[in-house]
Amino acid sequence: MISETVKEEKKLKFGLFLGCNISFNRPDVEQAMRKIFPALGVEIDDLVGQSCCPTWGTMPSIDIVGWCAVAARNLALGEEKGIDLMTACNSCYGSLNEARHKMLKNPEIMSKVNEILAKIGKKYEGRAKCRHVAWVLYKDVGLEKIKESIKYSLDGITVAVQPGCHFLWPSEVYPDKEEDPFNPKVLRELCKALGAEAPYYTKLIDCCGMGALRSTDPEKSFILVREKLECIKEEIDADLIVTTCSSCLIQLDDAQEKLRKEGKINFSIPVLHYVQLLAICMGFDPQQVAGICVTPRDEIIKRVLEGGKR
Amino acid sequence: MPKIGVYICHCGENIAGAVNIEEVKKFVEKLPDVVVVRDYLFMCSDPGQEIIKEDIRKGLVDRVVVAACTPRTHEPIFRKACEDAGLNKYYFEMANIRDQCSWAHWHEKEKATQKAKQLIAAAVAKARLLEPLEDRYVELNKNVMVVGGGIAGIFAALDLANAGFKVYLVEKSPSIGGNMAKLDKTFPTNDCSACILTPLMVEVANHPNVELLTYSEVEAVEGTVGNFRVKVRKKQTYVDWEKCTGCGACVNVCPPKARVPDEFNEGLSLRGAIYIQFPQAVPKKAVIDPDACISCSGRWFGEEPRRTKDGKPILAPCEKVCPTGACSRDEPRDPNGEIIELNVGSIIVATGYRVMDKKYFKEFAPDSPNVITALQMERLISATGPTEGKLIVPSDIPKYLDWKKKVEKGKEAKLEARKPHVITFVSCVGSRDERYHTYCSKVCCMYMLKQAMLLKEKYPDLDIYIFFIDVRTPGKDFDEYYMRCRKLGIKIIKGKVGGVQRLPDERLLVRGYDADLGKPVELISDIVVLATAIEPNTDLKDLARKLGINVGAEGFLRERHTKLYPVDTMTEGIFICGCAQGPKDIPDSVAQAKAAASSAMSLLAPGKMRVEPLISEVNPEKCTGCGICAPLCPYGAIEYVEVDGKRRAKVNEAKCKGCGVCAAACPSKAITLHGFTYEQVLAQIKTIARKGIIEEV
Amino acid sequence: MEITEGVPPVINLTEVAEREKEEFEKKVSELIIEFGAENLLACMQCGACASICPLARVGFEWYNKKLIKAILIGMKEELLDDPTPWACVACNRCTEICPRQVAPFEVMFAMRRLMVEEFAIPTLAIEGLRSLYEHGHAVYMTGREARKKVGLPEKPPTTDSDEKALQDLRTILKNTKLAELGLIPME
Amino acid sequence: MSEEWEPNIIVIACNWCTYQAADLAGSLRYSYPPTVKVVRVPCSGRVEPEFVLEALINGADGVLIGGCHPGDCHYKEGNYKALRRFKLLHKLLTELGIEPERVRLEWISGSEGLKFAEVMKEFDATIRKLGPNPLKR
Amino acid sequence: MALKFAFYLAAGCAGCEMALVDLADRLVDALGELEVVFWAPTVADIKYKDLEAMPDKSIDIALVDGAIRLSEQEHIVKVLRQKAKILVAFGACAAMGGIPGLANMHTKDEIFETVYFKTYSTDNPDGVVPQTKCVVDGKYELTLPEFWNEVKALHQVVDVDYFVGGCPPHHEHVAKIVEAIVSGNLPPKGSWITDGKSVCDVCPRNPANKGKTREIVKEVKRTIEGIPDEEKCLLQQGYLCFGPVTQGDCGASCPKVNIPCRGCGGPLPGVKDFGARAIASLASILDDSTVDQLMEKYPSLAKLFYRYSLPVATINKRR
Repeated sequence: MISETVKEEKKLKFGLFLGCNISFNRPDVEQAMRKIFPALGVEIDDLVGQSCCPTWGTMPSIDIVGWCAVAARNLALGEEKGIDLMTACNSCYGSLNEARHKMLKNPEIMSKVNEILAKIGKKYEGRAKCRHVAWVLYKDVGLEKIKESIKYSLDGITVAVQPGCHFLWPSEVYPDKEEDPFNPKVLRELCKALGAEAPYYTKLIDCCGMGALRSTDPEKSFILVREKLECIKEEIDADLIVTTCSSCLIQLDDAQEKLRKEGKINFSIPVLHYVQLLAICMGFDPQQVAGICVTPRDEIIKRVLEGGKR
Repeated sequence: MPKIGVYICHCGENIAGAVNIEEVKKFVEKLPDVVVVRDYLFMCSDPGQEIIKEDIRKGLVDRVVVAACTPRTHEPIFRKACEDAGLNKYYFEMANIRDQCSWAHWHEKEKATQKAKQLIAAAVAKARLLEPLEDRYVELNKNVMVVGGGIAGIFAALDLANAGFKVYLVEKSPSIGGNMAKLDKTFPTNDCSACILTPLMVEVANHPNVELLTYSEVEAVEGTVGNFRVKVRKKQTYVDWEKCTGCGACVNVCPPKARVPDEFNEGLSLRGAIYIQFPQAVPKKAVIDPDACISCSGRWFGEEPRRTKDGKPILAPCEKVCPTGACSRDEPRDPNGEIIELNVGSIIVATGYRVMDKKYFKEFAPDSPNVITALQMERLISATGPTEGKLIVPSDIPKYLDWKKKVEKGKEAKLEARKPHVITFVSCVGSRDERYHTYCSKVCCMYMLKQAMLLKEKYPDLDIYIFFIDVRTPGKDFDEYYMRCRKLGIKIIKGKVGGVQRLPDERLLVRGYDADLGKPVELISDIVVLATAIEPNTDLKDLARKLGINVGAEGFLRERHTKLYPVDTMTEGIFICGCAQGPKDIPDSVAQAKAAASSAMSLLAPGKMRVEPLISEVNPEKCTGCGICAPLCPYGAIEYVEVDGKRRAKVNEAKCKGCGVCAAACPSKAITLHGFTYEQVLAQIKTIARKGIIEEV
Repeated sequence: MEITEGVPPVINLTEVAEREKEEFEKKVSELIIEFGAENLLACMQCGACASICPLARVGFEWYNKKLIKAILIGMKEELLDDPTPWACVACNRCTEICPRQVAPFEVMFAMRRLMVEEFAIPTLAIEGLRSLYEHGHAVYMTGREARKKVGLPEKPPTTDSDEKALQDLRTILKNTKLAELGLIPME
Repeated sequence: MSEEWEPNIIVIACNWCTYQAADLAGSLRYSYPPTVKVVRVPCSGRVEPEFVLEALINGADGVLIGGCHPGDCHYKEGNYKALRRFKLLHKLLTELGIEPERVRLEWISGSEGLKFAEVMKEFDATIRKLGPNPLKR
Repeated sequence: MALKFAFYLAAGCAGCEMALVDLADRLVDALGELEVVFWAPTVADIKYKDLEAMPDKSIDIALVDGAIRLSEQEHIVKVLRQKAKILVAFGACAAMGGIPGLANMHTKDEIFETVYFKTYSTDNPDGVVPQTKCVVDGKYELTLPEFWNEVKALHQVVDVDYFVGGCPPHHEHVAKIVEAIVSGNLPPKGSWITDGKSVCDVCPRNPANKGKTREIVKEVKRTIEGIPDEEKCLLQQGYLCFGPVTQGDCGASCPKVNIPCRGCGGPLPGVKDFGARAIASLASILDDSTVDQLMEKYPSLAKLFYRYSLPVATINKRR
């Protein structure tokens, strides 16, 4: 009992790391986070002045120290306040944690980075890390609290989960690890907590094809997303795809529409970021927390709001 | 004044290729007390040794320094040469200018030459202080303990027993047989494993010179070569083996609740808490696994039985059904079993291997029942396996077992288990892998081919894929075996599998790579067989520690010398063979077992043995009886004797092994470790510290 | 895509080796190791990485395993025009499963870094860098309808709304190799 | 010897492990600096503090004692004795102003040829950084 | 004819002289055989110049106690060496440097800093430190001996014939020495005058003397901790007693009164470096954690293990 009280008293607080996609492409995800976390007792800090993580095609492709320096500035924003960062984008999660791992593993990189940071009066000691929203919800908030907080449940709804690559690999660099990085459970558990069926499907861990592949060769990128979608359709005929990555969200949402127009697929499965789905279940305004999409979501949202009232 | 001869070996090009011999000679000639310096192509060869002997015989030299390879292998050879020529063999010292000089500094020839000079100078400095010593002899006990009752242990025991030596064969399982007993057939001849192994098991068990100690483990080992004192724990069997006839009646009545995965079937089926390891077990006796037993009668050993209303005792099903009373629970049993003590002259370690569990390999969907290890596959196709050799997908084994139960009860039932159509083998799972074991497990290529061949010959319609990184088939008749597989239509793919994903119907999506096509490939398979690495048994390290032998970086027992002493260990009198030494196949294990047995024989046959006198000695004049040394000795070799009314330390020569801990600690420097005296080691150190300048004595 | 252009049907290993010795200051493999693929030489070409590589799956030429092999035999020129490294999704599944802990992903990215030195860098990447420098965001949009639509302030609390932070970021970037290479204008 | 200062490093090695490792390093052709010279003793427990002091005072720039990993001593526990003596000796030397890096104790088993070479490379580099032993007479 | 006898106190505390005087009537007996030609200022007030004027080798035997720290001491022992046939390093300081030798852990500057500035009792507003020369009243030049940078044992300055350990030498041992001198029954030149056995050899607490085996020591105690069992070996109880490594000419007088031996008797014959031997022996019978405990409880191992012998140690001063 005593330990529980102590746990209660320790207020959860994270720096909300937005990244580019969520800031500009999918601000409804940002809005969803701004709604759900305070309601779940998690304080969020804006980390004013944060920048791009940096994403893979930028500094990581130029130079490791440069990559780490940009990442370290972002991480330092949290470290200064004694909090960890939290992101809803797998790319940011990957880039920040890989950079941190490199700095911790190699003191030479760390010291070069700090030489650069010193020029703007900052330093990074490796303490602050970047957490993933899915892990914060799963581990820090907890499934019980999520279950208690929802107004609508997903009874009878089958979701296909898409945790995304940077949620899993390389497991070495991440602060939280799936017990089996080839059979991830966290997102499935999170969806089940909302009352949904979240079955395994064969290509659950396959890449959606987003990222550099998409910008380099969209056609090839669509091969992957199509394989994935078809597997979802055939094996579990999901009502909804749920992801915890902003890149996967954009790819699955956008590409589906394109594939349908080209006649390559003949179905449509709405796609939501998990924080959006949770926000809807918690009763927040769908227009605000899930208002931006290409593949229509209205129907599934309606089904949730009408069918799943608790 | 000592007359030192220095003999420098070229070792062909091995030394001369990096060390400038002429330059070294000029340097060495000037060293104090050096009277002769010679060099030769191979100093250890017969003519090379003759050079040394000649100088000794002529009286030119009375101390010998050989600068060559490592004293660990060659010191005995040169000592012998000195002795043969009439010089006390402890007037010999070696400078290691090959292993620790030319080889390591091959590309820095000038510096290697300088270093060689210093090493030789150090050896000369020590040589000036050498003292003549006399060898000792110890009596040897002619009994041998063989640890491990697999194919290697069985052969070692048989060879020794046939030669008239008494052998204690210690095996931790209830039966001997080891891993080979689990195999279906054996490559490259496809002999039935049981057919060739079982007769040997019986032979060794019945041999008058062999005492079989199964379900037993080595607890502690003391003593040295010729006189090891071993404590063996006979584990508690909970069944009276004197009375047990191995009829198996008890096994059948053990309740379903007390069932646990069957080790013999690699977890593919269940066994009861009371079990006989396998049908061909030797000895064929039942044991009770106390962790699995649920005491279904409500009574543990030595407890009063509960009684029915009419006062009849309630007995456990096993004790009730036992025709001989072997399973009786009337008497209490000590869970620690019994400790017995053995006196042996030599020990052979043949503890074998285990295969890695599939659970480590997350990328290969280990959760799926249809992903199995190769040893599980062996059980699946074996006639003594969980399905009596009937090939079905492992996920349907429970269905098979249900069906079998019904049929046994005389019910009519149809077996609805799925037969596989596609089987995929994955090589190098956990072998050649930095995350697990960097070594090659050696037998996987061949046993995958074997299993594929057995399957394909029996079920020609099966599609079999074997993913190899590369096919390794060195060995007699092995590559021919491989070609037979190809001709049978088994699909060999060069490239590793990177992922296995479960399909909803318990089939598996296999993602591999075909190096020949230069493309990723994928297929749907009913069974995926992982050739998981062979690794040392978990308790091998413990055992090695008890025995005082070395374990290599990869965890297998380390041989004294890879090439020259492959079954010897650094501890005299202890030999190793089989997979405890490293992964190997049956022919190699047997060959090594016979080598180990013959090594033990040639050691023990003379009945006594020469021991180097490189041990400690106390100078009673200098000893002040402080008593510091006695508790330090790991062998309890330091005793006290009365000298002029005072207690003085004395080393028991039979017990001392020459570590020198006492000499290093003695406050009055009364203890000398012969061969490594304070003055000798110090002379070496000073000489090197002064870059080759020897201090005048 | 003309991805195989520049790669002859027969690869003349003698020529490749001679060119590596004569024309380049350092071996390609040495450069790749310097650029972050520390365990490059441990590769035994088992192909596990390629079996699950999204790029290999959709038909790129120089996916992880082959790129490593090419580097190990000393090819360089032939690879510079190839888009494969720039298509890598950095999924890191290869890193997770590599039995030799080569981290093929690191090789891919080290190759990008090598290509950048040779200015073999795609326009899109340059654009991303320019945008990172100018706005602090690799993906940046001026239109803010989406944010307004979902009820958020027009500007996120990032460098976008914090001039000091943007200047800080620029200072950092000016002190990295990005500035040394002069890939984008930095005032 | 060349004009430039080269470290002079003495390794006092246990016959059953570090000495073997040095042999193994050679036979596997792992190179390490030729400044390293090994003196063989039966056990690290044979090493007397005087050996280290005399090595230093006579001109060695670095001294390394090599023994079996804890628990693996061929003579059961000689390496523990070595460790105990070393701890005190090392602190004593530090008090007397000897750089602590000059004197080292390492556990290198007979199978760790690579480790032997790596440790020696690293030790040589350390000694080079420290410069010549100031005690040299 | 009486033996011509000299006694000189260098850097020492005069305890060794007390030890000689402690012989009491036995000394009186011996004095009949001795003619004290130099023992300033205690017994024979003879000036240095008188000593310098003596013919070479005119003194039969000269004892020196105390270490060599000042130019004056160096000068006198050199003179003594010249005048004496036999020169004896008498007591731990002369033989090994002794307690004053611990100053080798500090530089001259550090010592002056402490002595003339830092101690609480020092009042030195003008910052005066000793000068080797100064002129008083404009005309009197006064001199002080020079303070050397390091302390040396006698044999590090002049050739020494015999060594005697102890701080001070035990009077019984002194008696034997005096007898030996008087009778001329001396060991070979260069040796220690000693029985050559350890303190343990004569210590009633030594378990080996009681037919028992020593045990590994599992705890280290400083002398201020607890009260030792009067019967049991002090080392066995955790009190770091150097009895095993120290010459026991004292008859184990310290252990007999519950004080652990600290090594004033000097190393056993054949041992060059007392501290190294002490480490070799003592560390061997401690267990792992005890070694750490020792290092925690004793802030300076050098001062512990070389309490009486730092100047003659292999590494004999802090660098």
